[in-house]
Amino acid sequence: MSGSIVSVNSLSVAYRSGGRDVPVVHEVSLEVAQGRTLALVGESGSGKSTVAATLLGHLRYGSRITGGSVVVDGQDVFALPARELRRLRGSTVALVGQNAGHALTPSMRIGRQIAEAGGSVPVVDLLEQVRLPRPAELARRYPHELSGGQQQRVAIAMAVAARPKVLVLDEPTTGLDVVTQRGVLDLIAALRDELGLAAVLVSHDLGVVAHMADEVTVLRSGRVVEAAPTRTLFTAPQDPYTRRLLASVPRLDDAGLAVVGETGEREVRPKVPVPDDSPVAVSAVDVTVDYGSARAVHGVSFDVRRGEVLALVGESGSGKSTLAWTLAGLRTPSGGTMTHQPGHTDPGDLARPAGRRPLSLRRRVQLVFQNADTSLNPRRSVGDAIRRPLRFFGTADSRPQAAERARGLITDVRLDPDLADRLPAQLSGGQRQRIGIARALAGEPDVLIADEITTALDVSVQADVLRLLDDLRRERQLACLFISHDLAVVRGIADRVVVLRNGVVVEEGPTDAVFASPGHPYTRQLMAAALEPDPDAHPFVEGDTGDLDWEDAAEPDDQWTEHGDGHRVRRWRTADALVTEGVS
Amino acid sequence: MLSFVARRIAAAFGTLLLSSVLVFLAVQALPGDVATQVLGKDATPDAVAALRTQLGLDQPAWERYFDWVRGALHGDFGTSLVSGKAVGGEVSLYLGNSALIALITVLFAVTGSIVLGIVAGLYRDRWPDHLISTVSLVGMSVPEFVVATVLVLCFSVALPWFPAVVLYGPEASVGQLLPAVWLPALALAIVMAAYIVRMTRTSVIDVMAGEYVTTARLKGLSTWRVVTRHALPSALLPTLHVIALNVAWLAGGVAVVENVFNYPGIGKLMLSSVQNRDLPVIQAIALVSAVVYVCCNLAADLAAMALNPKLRTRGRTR
Amino acid sequence: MTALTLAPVAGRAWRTLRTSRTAVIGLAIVAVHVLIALLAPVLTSYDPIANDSSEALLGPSWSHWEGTDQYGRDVLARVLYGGRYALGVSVTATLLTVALGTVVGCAAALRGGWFDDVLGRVLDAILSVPSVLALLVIVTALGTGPSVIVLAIAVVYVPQVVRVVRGAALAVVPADYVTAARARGEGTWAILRREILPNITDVVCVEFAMRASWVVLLISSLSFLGFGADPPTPDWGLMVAENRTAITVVPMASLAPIIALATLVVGLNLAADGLSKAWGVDRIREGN
Amino acid sequence: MSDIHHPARRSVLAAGVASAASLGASWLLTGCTGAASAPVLPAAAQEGTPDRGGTLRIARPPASDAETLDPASALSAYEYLGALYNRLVRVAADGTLAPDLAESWEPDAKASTWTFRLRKGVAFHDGRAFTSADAAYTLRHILDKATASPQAAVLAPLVDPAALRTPDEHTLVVPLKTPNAEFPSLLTHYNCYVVPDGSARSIGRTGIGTGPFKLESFAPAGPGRVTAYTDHWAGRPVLDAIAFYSVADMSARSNALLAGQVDLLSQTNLDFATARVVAASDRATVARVKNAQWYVLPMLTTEKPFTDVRVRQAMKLAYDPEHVVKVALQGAGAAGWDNPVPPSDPNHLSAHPAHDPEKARYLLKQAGQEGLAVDLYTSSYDPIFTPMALAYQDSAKRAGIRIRVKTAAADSYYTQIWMKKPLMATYWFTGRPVDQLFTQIFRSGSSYNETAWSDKAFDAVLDRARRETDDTKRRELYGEAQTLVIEKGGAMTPMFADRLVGISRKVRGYDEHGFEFDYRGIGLKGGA
Repeated sequence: MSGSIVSVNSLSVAYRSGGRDVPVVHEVSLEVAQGRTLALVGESGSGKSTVAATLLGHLRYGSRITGGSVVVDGQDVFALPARELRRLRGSTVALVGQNAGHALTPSMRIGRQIAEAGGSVPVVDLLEQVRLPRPAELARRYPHELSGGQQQRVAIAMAVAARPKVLVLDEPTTGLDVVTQRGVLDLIAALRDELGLAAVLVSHDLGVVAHMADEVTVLRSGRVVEAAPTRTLFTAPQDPYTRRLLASVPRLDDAGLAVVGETGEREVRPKVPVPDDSPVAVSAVDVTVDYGSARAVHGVSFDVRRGEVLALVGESGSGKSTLAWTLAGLRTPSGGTMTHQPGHTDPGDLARPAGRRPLSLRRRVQLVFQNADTSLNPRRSVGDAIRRPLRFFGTADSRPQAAERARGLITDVRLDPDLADRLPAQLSGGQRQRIGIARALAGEPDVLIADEITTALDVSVQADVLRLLDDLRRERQLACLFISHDLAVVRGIADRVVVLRNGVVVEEGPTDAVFASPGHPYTRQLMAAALEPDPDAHPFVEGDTGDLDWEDAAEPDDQWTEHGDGHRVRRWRTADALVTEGVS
Repeated sequence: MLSFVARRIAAAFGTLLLSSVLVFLAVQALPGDVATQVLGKDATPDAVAALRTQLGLDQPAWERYFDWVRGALHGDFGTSLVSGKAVGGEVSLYLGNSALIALITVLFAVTGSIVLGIVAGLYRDRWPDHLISTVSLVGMSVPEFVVATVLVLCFSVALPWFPAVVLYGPEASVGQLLPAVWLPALALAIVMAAYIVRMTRTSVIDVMAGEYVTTARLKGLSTWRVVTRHALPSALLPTLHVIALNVAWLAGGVAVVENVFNYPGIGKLMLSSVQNRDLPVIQAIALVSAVVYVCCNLAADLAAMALNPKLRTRGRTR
Repeated sequence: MTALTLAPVAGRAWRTLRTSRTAVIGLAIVAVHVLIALLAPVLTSYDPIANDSSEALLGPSWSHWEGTDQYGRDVLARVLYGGRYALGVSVTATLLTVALGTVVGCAAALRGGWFDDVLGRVLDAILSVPSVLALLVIVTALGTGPSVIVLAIAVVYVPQVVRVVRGAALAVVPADYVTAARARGEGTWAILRREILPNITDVVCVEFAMRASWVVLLISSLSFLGFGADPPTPDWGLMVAENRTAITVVPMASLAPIIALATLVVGLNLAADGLSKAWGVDRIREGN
Repeated sequence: MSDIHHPARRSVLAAGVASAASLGASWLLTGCTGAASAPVLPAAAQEGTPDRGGTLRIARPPASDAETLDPASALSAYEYLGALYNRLVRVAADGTLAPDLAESWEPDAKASTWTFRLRKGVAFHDGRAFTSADAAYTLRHILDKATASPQAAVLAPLVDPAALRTPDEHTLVVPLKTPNAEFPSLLTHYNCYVVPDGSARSIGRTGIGTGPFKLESFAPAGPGRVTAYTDHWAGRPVLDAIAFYSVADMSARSNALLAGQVDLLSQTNLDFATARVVAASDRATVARVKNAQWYVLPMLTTEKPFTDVRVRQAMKLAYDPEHVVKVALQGAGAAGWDNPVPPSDPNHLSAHPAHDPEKARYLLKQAGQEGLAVDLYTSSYDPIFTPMALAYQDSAKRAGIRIRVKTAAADSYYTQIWMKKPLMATYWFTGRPVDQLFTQIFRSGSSYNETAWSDKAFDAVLDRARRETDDTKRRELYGEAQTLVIEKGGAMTPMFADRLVGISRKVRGYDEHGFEFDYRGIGLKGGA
């Protein structure tokens, strides 16, 4: 293709491990034209980041090119002498890494680091260009003094400092909260257009890709699966893998969980309503949790009934995980009550830490952890991980019985019981998370707390785990507290939603009601920032509420605006007007 | 930041106080009556009793401890049971001589080994790394007395470039000691450098694999700049504490080398005072070494703060 | 731990270990030393402490491969038997030190709070006293002898092991599987044994190899200063001390123990290096 | 390391009458070193006369961190004394008494009053003339309790400080409490160097004496320097100066010699390996002081089984001293045959029972101690202890005696083992007058009686000998005492050992025997 500024030809990369070459990228070709944005999409291990780094002539330690070439701006990157390569890196190609917190040198001031990147644009102008407030002051700060979003903006300023022709963006917004992500993406898009940059965007998030890219190349295990212009790819994906991938992404308008077939056909499974007579399994009233002098959770109340999924939604720092851990007995609340089976003859006090709860109560409230990689002891077989609670809680009386029950539980989470003898490292991420669920089920709980259980998973695996969770709560009448930052996921699985912000509930209600008419500006902001895997998608929430200035207007005796059917919104008002906002 | 420094200093004092208690208790546990020890076996019981009173040995232990600490705070560590001189003056005399060796050792060992460690780390798995790593491995595998003995044989007996032993007493002037300082310092430097080289190498490799160094490289910076500006401040952080511990080790660990060279330093005083059961001197040396240890650590912490803005601006204890 | 779960762990450890040539070489060197020490009576017919004035200060010959020392003792026999003392004392001392350090270090990491703080202060205080001084005082107080030296080394080195193990355990303690065990309400000891220890065995093994190398050096230094093994015990440090001035006349009498000592320490260091690299143990060392 | 850690001990060991090179012992030496493979130990230092001038550098082990120049003190810096001071009487190379500051001395008929005629025209370093007042003061200073001189224990039973008389400036009369024909020999001890009248407070620092050198500087356990005293009564010394350096570690001392930093190692008995290295060096060589110390295996006669004289005799007959000399000393010494009086002493009795393991076996059977097994304690305190113990163990095996050699800590050896364990290894420096030797180490009740032996017949012989003014008869009585010690005493004395002294090849005129060191005659080749 003529006019390409980036051209990767049959690139193959391998790294040495245990004395042999392991291929990570296999004959990948791609072209990027001036001013265009190409997205490299794939799940973990697809080699997308490796390909992106080759544009700067960078390979990880121990890796090498086994075939093909990378040409940027007419220069064969891997044939360049060191001096030329350095010049290329500074002025022709620049990288924005995944985690700006790690990518900025901790011992150098921001301004220095940007200035060092070369170019003639003054640092303050650059910082202004990436929309950072008080740039002169900021330049004198150290990276750790900035928030994640600010750090990423600094990284971007550094990348564009020398006015390069190509920008390589490696998962530039992963790890950022949804609202921050939206801001950073908009900034990148603006800069790209303003400076006429070609961009290579690496992402696993199809929403981001749909929003940003002109063209998409889908990678799987180091090979190109499909390459097409963005709209074509999203509307008419050709490869079954691409189709499955696209279909697996939860959408904000799904009324239930999507079931994805082999060839990528998509069917939304409607939610089963929770029976009205279903008893309340957990009741939290006015719960407050403190970390030292900082208040993480501030007067939160909610009920979860048997068979119901209640989603706690919020950005990082909203207190949602703290609440989950407190319920699991890992933190002691500083105020309020938490009761297990409040209507029952023998209610359990969940305000006590796990160590002081009776065994039967501990058994019945179980936590599933966010990161399946660290929630299983790497030195013990997964069977052992499940057998231990079985024996500990007395749900199995003997060793053989525990082994038998463990195999049963592994089957229950749709895995082969023979995996029991494996170590966690020998399982995939999805399998590990299922084992984590099985371990939680070993205590035969009636309350399951799922703390961001799908965050670390690839999108197709995420869909499977969500479906499993949904099945289990139906089969076992579990009361499920589902913690997530991902609105689309919540939309599919939760019966009711509680939106948290800075430890305070701002809105709660039935999922459909909240999504249909979000009442609080914060909820709307969240929804507006969410990106759908569709290049033509309209913002889920109309209007410019995302930027609306508002302030809290809740009074101790008048906190809520009721919208019926349990949907209520914390009182707020626009910052400039003293008008109390009601229904939208 | 100030509160962080204050907290570290307070912690250092706490450690010192605890050390002083430990030292006192340990020394009290030494068997043999001091008075009998001093007067010899021909001493009459009267003389022993008199000396016990004079030394305050008839008082309860805690009272003696407080007396000792009170004295130590005023620089009065009592009198040596052997020489009858003031312990404070004696210890500082020997300590000063050791400090001369330590200074030279630290200058050479630290600068040299950091440079070597960086080179090894940058040329990871290539010949300079293999060479440096092998030599430092041997350096840390050979005990210091072997190094010292070999140095004497080579550079004093075979080639009479340096004196084999120091013939001067603790009062020797720097000028008198200076010719004799090099071999002991070299012996210590070889042993010490091995650890610092390895630590620096590991730490340089770790940091060079870090994301921000990659970022800096991908900014198109020269290797020199990447190493000196981006990698080193962080790479030196873990090395700092190793250096501090090694310097602290010099204060007490030089016994072997000073013995070989008859160098009138704190290590030699330590050996002879233990042999003579000169309790006030042992206590003073232990306390002084503890002070050196604590100061070195404090210095390392403060240096770490200088290198790490995170510590400087936020302030965390560990 | 059941055999079922141990097997894959051990197997994995061994497989990764085999990939590190350094570790294999190091362990092989140590193994050779152990073998020699065990087989010393088979390898030489000389008594390591038998004097023979008619054979004193001989150079290497067919009957005395490494010559004899000033009392006519066979140097080779003394070097071979010397491994028994060096390995015996240092392995015992290291085992005791690492075992104590591991238990205390894990407990500190797990319990945290005031226990950890107080312990940290006390350990710092112990560390602040020079180890040679502490050793000398203990040996002077309790007399020489292998058991005293073992005890003395434990006193001096336990704090350092505690620090390393505590650091390693602190990395494990926040892990979700430990949290899960806590949420289950498991006891401290059960968490330690089931969840933490299996995950720091690599650190402990590396620490063991590392520490053993220091202990060997320390013991030889102690012997060199005359506070360690009593003559005529065949001890390497003592041999060097006895024969170093005569190095120009009978070089082997001091070179042989030096070589033995250095190879053992090199072996231990290589093993520690290789193991930590193979097992990905971050070697942040505390110096000495 | 010799006896630096036990200064009190050296003072006991040290004393006057010398052990010079003796013809009598030399056959033993040749007999032992004859073994073909035995390492060749160097014979002697360089011969020839020194050149005038130069500075001799001596490395010495410090006695203590509290060293003093007061000769009477237990902590005196031994090497300085001979250079700075003179005694009244000294020991000649043949073991007889020789005049020093006293030109002559005679007893009265009963040997209860001794008169010393002092040398005229002798001046102290500060210019004051030496008179009888100084001599009397020296004795009073030793006997003064405040001085705490070890020699006081020897002199106090004999001398009343108040009874000393100085009829004129050059005569000293010493009336004795009990008669003693050997009294002058007791003044050869190195605590008896003459100090100026009234100098008790200052002498420890000033070192003002009448010796061939005067003090320039001195630091306890540190370096010091003496320079030639040109007005010395016997003529100026060969050297211009002597520099003393204190080096505690023996290897360090050897290295200093090898590296040419010092010329002489004092009080250092080189081990055989080091001696070989020194002899092979082109800078240094080895000189010998013959029979410089004697080694003892004392049996505590108050402890079983040594309470039985037959067991003691068996222990002595069971081993071959020649074997011990050969093994432990590599021939560098002489067999002792259980007699502590050195072969070089005029009073030495050469007769002794022969080595007889069969008889030993028989005696043990008689005593009901067949197959006797005892612990023999040694330590690294002295390098010879363990080889000697092992050699004894080996030799005594033939008499069916089983010895278990046990090593004790060197530090507490003389507090925990000596005079506490029934059998152990120890040594003494030779050079004490025979009377002092027997009185201190063998007489009932003496505090240094290391075998706790108590024999009335022996004590009586000793008392008679002291009073005996006839030299021949006195010698016979001391011979009788030796026989008693050999036959009944608790001390096994396997050998006398030579001291191997490392000196520079430049050193000439080195002459040392017992505690006599010729500072005046020693010098350097090409010194100045």
